[in-house]
Amino acid sequence: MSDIKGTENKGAVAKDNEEKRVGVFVCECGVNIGGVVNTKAVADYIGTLPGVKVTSVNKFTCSDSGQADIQQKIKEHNLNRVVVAACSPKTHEPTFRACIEQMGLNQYFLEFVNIRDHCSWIHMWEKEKATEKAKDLIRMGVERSKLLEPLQASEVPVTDKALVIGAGVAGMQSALDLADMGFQVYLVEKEPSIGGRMARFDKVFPTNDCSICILGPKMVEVARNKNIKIMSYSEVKAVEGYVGNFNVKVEHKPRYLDVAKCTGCAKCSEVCPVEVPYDFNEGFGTRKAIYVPFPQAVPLRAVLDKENCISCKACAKACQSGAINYDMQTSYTDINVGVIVGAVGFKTYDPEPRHDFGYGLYDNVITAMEFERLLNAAGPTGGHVVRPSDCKEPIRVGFVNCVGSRDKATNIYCSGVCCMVTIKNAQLLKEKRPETDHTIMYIDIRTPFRGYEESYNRSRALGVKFLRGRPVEVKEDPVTKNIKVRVEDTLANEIRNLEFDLIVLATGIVPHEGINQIQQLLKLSKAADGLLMEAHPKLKPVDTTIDGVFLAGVASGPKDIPYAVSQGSACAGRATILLKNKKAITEGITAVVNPEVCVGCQVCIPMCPFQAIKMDETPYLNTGIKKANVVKALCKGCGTCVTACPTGALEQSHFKNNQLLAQIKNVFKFQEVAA
Amino acid sequence: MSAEAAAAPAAAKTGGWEPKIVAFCCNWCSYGGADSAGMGRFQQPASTRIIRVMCSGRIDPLHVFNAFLEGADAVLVTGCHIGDCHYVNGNDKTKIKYKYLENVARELGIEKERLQLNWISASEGEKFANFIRDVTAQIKKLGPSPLKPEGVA
Amino acid sequence: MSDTIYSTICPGCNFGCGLYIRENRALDVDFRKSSPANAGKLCRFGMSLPRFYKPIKSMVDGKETSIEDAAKEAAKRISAGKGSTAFLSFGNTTCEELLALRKASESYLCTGVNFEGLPKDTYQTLSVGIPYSEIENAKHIVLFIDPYEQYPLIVRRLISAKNKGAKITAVWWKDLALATENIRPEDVSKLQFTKDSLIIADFHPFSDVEQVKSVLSLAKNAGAKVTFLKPFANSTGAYIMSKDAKQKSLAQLVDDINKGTIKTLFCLESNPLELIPSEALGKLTNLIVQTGQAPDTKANIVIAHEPLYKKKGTLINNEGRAQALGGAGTNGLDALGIVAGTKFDFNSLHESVKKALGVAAIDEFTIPKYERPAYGAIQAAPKQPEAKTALVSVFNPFMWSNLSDDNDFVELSLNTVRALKLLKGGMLMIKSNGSAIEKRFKVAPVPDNVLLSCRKFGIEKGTITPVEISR
Amino acid sequence: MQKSEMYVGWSTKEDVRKRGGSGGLVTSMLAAALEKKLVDAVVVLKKINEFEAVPIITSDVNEVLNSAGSLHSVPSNFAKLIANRNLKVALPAKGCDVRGIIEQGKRNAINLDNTFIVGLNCGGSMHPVVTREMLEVMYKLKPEDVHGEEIEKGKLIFETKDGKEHAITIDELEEKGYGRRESCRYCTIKVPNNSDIACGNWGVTGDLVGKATFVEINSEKGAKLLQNAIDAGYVQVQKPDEKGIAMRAKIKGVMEDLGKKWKGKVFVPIDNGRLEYFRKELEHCIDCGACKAVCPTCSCGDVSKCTEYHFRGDAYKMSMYHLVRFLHLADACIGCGQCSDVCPVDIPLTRLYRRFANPVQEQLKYEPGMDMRKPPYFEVKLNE
Repeated sequence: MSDIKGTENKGAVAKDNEEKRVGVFVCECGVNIGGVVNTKAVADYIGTLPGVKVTSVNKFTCSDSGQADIQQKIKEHNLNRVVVAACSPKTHEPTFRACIEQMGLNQYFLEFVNIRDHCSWIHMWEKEKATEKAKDLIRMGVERSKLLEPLQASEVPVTDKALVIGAGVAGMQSALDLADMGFQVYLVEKEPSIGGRMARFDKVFPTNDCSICILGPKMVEVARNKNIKIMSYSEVKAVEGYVGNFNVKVEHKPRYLDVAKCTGCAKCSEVCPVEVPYDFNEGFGTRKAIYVPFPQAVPLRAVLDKENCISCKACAKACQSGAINYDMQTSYTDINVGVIVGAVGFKTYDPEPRHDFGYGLYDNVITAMEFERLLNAAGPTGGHVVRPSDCKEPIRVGFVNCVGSRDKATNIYCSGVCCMVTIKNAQLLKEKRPETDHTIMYIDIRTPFRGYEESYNRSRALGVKFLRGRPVEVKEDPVTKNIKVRVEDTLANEIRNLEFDLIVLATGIVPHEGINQIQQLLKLSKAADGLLMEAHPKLKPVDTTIDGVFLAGVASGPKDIPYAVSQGSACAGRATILLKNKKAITEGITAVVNPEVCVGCQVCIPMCPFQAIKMDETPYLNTGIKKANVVKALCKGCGTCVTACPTGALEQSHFKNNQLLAQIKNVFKFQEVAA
Repeated sequence: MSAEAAAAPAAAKTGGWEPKIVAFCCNWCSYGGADSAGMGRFQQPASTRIIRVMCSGRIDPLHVFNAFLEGADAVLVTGCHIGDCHYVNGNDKTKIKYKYLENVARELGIEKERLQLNWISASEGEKFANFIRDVTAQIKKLGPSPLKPEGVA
Repeated sequence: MSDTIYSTICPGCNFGCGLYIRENRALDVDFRKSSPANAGKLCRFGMSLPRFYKPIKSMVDGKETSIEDAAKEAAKRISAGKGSTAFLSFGNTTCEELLALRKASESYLCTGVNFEGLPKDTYQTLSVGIPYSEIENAKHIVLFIDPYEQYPLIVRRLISAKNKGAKITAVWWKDLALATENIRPEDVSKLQFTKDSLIIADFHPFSDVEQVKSVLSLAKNAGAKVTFLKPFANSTGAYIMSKDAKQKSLAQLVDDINKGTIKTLFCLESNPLELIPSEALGKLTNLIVQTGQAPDTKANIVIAHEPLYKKKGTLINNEGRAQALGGAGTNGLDALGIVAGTKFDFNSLHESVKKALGVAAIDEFTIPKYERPAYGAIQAAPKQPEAKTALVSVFNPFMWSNLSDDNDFVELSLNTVRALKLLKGGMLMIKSNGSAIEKRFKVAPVPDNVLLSCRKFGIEKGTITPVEISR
Repeated sequence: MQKSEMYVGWSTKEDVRKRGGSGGLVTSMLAAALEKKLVDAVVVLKKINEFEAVPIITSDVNEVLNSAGSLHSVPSNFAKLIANRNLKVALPAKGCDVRGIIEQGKRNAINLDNTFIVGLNCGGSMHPVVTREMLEVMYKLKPEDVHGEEIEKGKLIFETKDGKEHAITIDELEEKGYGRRESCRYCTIKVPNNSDIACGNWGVTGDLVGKATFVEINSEKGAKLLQNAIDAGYVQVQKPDEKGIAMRAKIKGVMEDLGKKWKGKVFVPIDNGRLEYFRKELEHCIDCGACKAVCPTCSCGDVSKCTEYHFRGDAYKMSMYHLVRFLHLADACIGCGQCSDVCPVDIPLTRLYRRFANPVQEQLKYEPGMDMRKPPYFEVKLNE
């Protein structure tokens, strides 16, 4: 116990006895600042503040001559703190940090004051008040600058191996690029085969290529690549560590057969008596309880679905290589990687629960993905599009766009690809069976990329009808099972009652169930739409807020195939920077614990979304108390733990309590005596 | 030029007492919002001094109290919209801390206008400017803070 | 494993606050809620006791040794000095030790109760204060102290009096929150005293004699009660135990050291640096310090006895209330015995203490009866500071025991701040006698010509120091 | 033996029965825990005089057997005493002590798995200085003559050495400003079901009145503690009768209702001038920090946010220290009254803290020290 504040105060910042010599550089930014703020008056005032050794006004401080002025004055006045009053630190902080670092000053000895965006630009007609405000802002900065402490960004070694989660087209591309650059890649896929969603598409827009025909060779390429270790039918269960040194636990679900022995001959399937709906075909048709996922699967191995297996052991008898093993257990592999690429994919919106447009109520309302499987030659109907109610080939087909997209009730975002999917699907059926009649009901048709608009035009030329309007009523004729649609044609401005044999819903893109688990494992941010967040939507589209973790594909927002593939390559490129340099620079601004003050109460631990705070294993000195410790490589420097810490033992470097308080205190000044 | 900007010269002439408002902004959203307000030239009263922190979760009640005790007529706590936090969930934690702050302020009898929370994204420059305009007008009506030390402005 | 707990008394001032010291890994203070002097409440100094009780080791000429050997060496040097030794203790120790010291030092004793320049008939009034319950029941209280800074535990008694309707007048350099009326020291002549008035002042080695006389005279003339608060834990006991002893005043002692007739100084539980100018201390051949916590002086001999809280013995607080310390230690007495060439028996000394107080047993709940003799008329001419600006030092427990505190600033008026164009959070330059210091400042309700400080900056000359100030 | 079972029990040791209150069950249970190495140490009150006892941590069984037993005029504070000492310990605790211990547990300063909390029913405690004055003024008794005390049927009874009993109703005493400490008056934790085992004399009936203790087991640890004492031969128990159980519930109900009534009385809403009210109450603060040092829910060391950014040289209209504490205690304050007890300038701190804590704790439905729920301030997201 002691009084409220004794001077033998362990928490007090060690007195830094170095004399603070501050230089203040006021930028006029042409007339952007100089036209409003009286920069000379400001500089004169700031020059009277204790510790300020020199002030300077420049037309453009960021220009070469402006920077030269700073460097010269650092030399001349032996400055150890530099305050630049100019634009936003987001614009030029890095510029001036580099500028003073060249002069041997720690880059964190720069204080950047925003007197343009936050002052001259918003007080254009209040020149005096703007000038006073600029004085306040710079005074705040000067006092803060005196308390700034040198920081060093630290380096951590990087293991030159990568983990790619998700072997869809984006993940495969990433894995291939990384492998081709010579790095070992673990490619983890939760399904029994790699390939992802693209393997299920019939044709891809706008060229209408056969999807598996172009994907298949890529899948084989992946399988053949010596640097890629495919872990199919596997999931990431735990991720610990940080950039350069992630320890990952991968769970391998049992296939109940020896992958090394299985040849993928599918003899086992032939004898299996159990039939279940075939998920690869969107539930159309059946597969056996033991099956090869699809003919082009990689690895081309069977998998036994234990849930539906009746243990008749017919397959074991049929298997010539003796691969079947009913006792197989879940197994785990621990891997150590330097970087992680998350290409965890998506699912399509499920209209079933809400019965959008009668889906789930009426047999002849299906989704685009289901339609896609019906079109596919390897699909359940051998490529014949039939309607579910009577297996007759439909003539009048209605397509409804934006199901589960652009709708406040479901998802407000545009899924981006559905317009083209619908156009492509209508085209394909029309080409196959010209007698069919297609109507696409849309809100807007969006065809932004190369060849898309052309594809749209081709559809029109083929006679596909486009009707701008969203069905307001969808009813089934109880006898014919035809679907009657009431829709407002908003271009013609009339209500139309149409009858279709089949309705196809262009369901949107939504995050799949596994995304939460991945988000938690990798400590990623999630946006309000439920999809993962990139570090910066414009400038860091494949980075995340976690160093060494990158995102490719639809998990971070709707994308078409070329976009997803580019992202896969982009991730590989970004990751290679770390893998090749074999080191990562971690954030200089982090939380820091003062063990003298910490009482080990642990309230900070759950505050950290990055699990960067760990308790020491042994008590600190002779206190008997285990103290908190920040793992710098994991800390992102947000400072929320610092706010929660009741003792003040946790501090955020560069945003220390005393630095922020110095700013706050200098917002105010003594009123001058009225003359 | 926006309508607000055009109206600004008239507002400037009214003059009178200018409150001092301390606004805490997070680096990624609300500070950017303030920048956007500047880029859009959304004119605002010269009442506000912004303190930048990396995340609104770093806005320590300690700093808010200190701002009031030093003489702030109002203190604004701002950050990213819920769900948009650059650090996963920093602003959820801000919300909790703010709840406590609000309680202390209310029990102390500090008018609710003097302590406000707002989520402003980096693109919402106009929202930021409107917020500052509104708060300043409210505070002008209320007058100086009862916690302002004597002789301080 | 068992905690050791001492029921003890705070050594910060003469208020007599009871507390427990708990020894486990470190020292802790615990609140002794049944203490009659203060109900277990402690001020910021009391809360700082773990810092105050800094451990200490016996030393001879910078070398560590045992307490016995240090005491033996002290005895040797004292006898070699042949009557050139003075014995000093200012009431920071028990009555029993004071009696022993008195016996050890018949030749040259100084306990600070030979009040230089003050009439003898005022000694009792200066030494023994009135019960705190009387303060609570007073109708008009006149303060010549800053209760918050100097004697914080009296604040609650004053508030209690105020709640009962008392008028409280502060004659002080700063407006005090608890006062109903604030006047400045120079305006004291305008104040009306009645026989219902209770004057609370303080009395310490640096008190301005004219100021003390003035207070005594104001009380005398109005028939008002007056009570003097004091800075040392056993200030009152020091008086009661040594009032009839032949002894010297502090000024005499300093004089004799300067003249060279005193060459060896023996200090018992008193910090000599606090009381004697360092130039004088420099002239000594031997400085011998017997104490229970680390002193800040370089002594030739340090006799390290147990800290006060471990001692056995009696302290008398400002009300005259005798309180027993809860320890069992008597090694201070043993060391004094070695120094004096005799053996002191605690029990017989304790009997003498009880006899001096006229009580059969030490009972903290009952205050012994004290005579409060009237004193004769007093002429006083207190001087007011003439300087344009004066630095006023407010003595407090931290200052007396040289313990640092969170008070590294001066208080000054808003007018001064504005006139000097001081910066918020900035520094004030203070110059005095050629030395200059920079200090933080706090705006406070003080007169424009006063800087108030509760910390010693090293430029002070007594209570009031003329200074020049600038930005 | 298991959770929520009830017993009536007493010590098998005659001298303990004689000295301790209500059959000496608690003392014997603690002694047995120490004897049988269930714990390494026990906290007991070492009696100094009739109005004074000081808590000590001891491993000496004799010291436990000779300890003070129950004293109403000892507003003890055990949580801070055992914090950060890494002890395997058993201790008696009033409702507020239990709450303090649990809060320290949440802040990792006490390992609750190693702490056996013997809860004591508590109708309130008194400040010793107030008690002395009350004896002299209200009872016209010399404090020295008092031998024992008891609360029965709303009366505070003092027994003098001559064997006589002197009773005054608590209502009357509290009307005059004596009696229980203010925080005890509005406390509603009368039977500490947050402890491992709750003990008290409410519910003891018939011949056993005054000679036995009623216990309710609240946790496995509590069961272990009692079973250990029985196995060690220190304690005997029997099942309570239905009448006793009903009586105990009734007393508990009455006391809790009284607490709620007091709460309404003490916390009258302040419509205007709240800032002035708080400024006035805090104006005499001398920055001693005793309120923090004594606070059983605060686990900070000497340096903490409330003290570190408080500078005596700041000319603020309100204390930074107190503002931070008002905030930090908004969910943590258990209303134990310790801060008010030790304030050297008599600031009614508990009342001030409760002003902030009442609305927050009600709004968040959070009762500190009653269960292991994390303080909402340290939550990542509140379920609203």
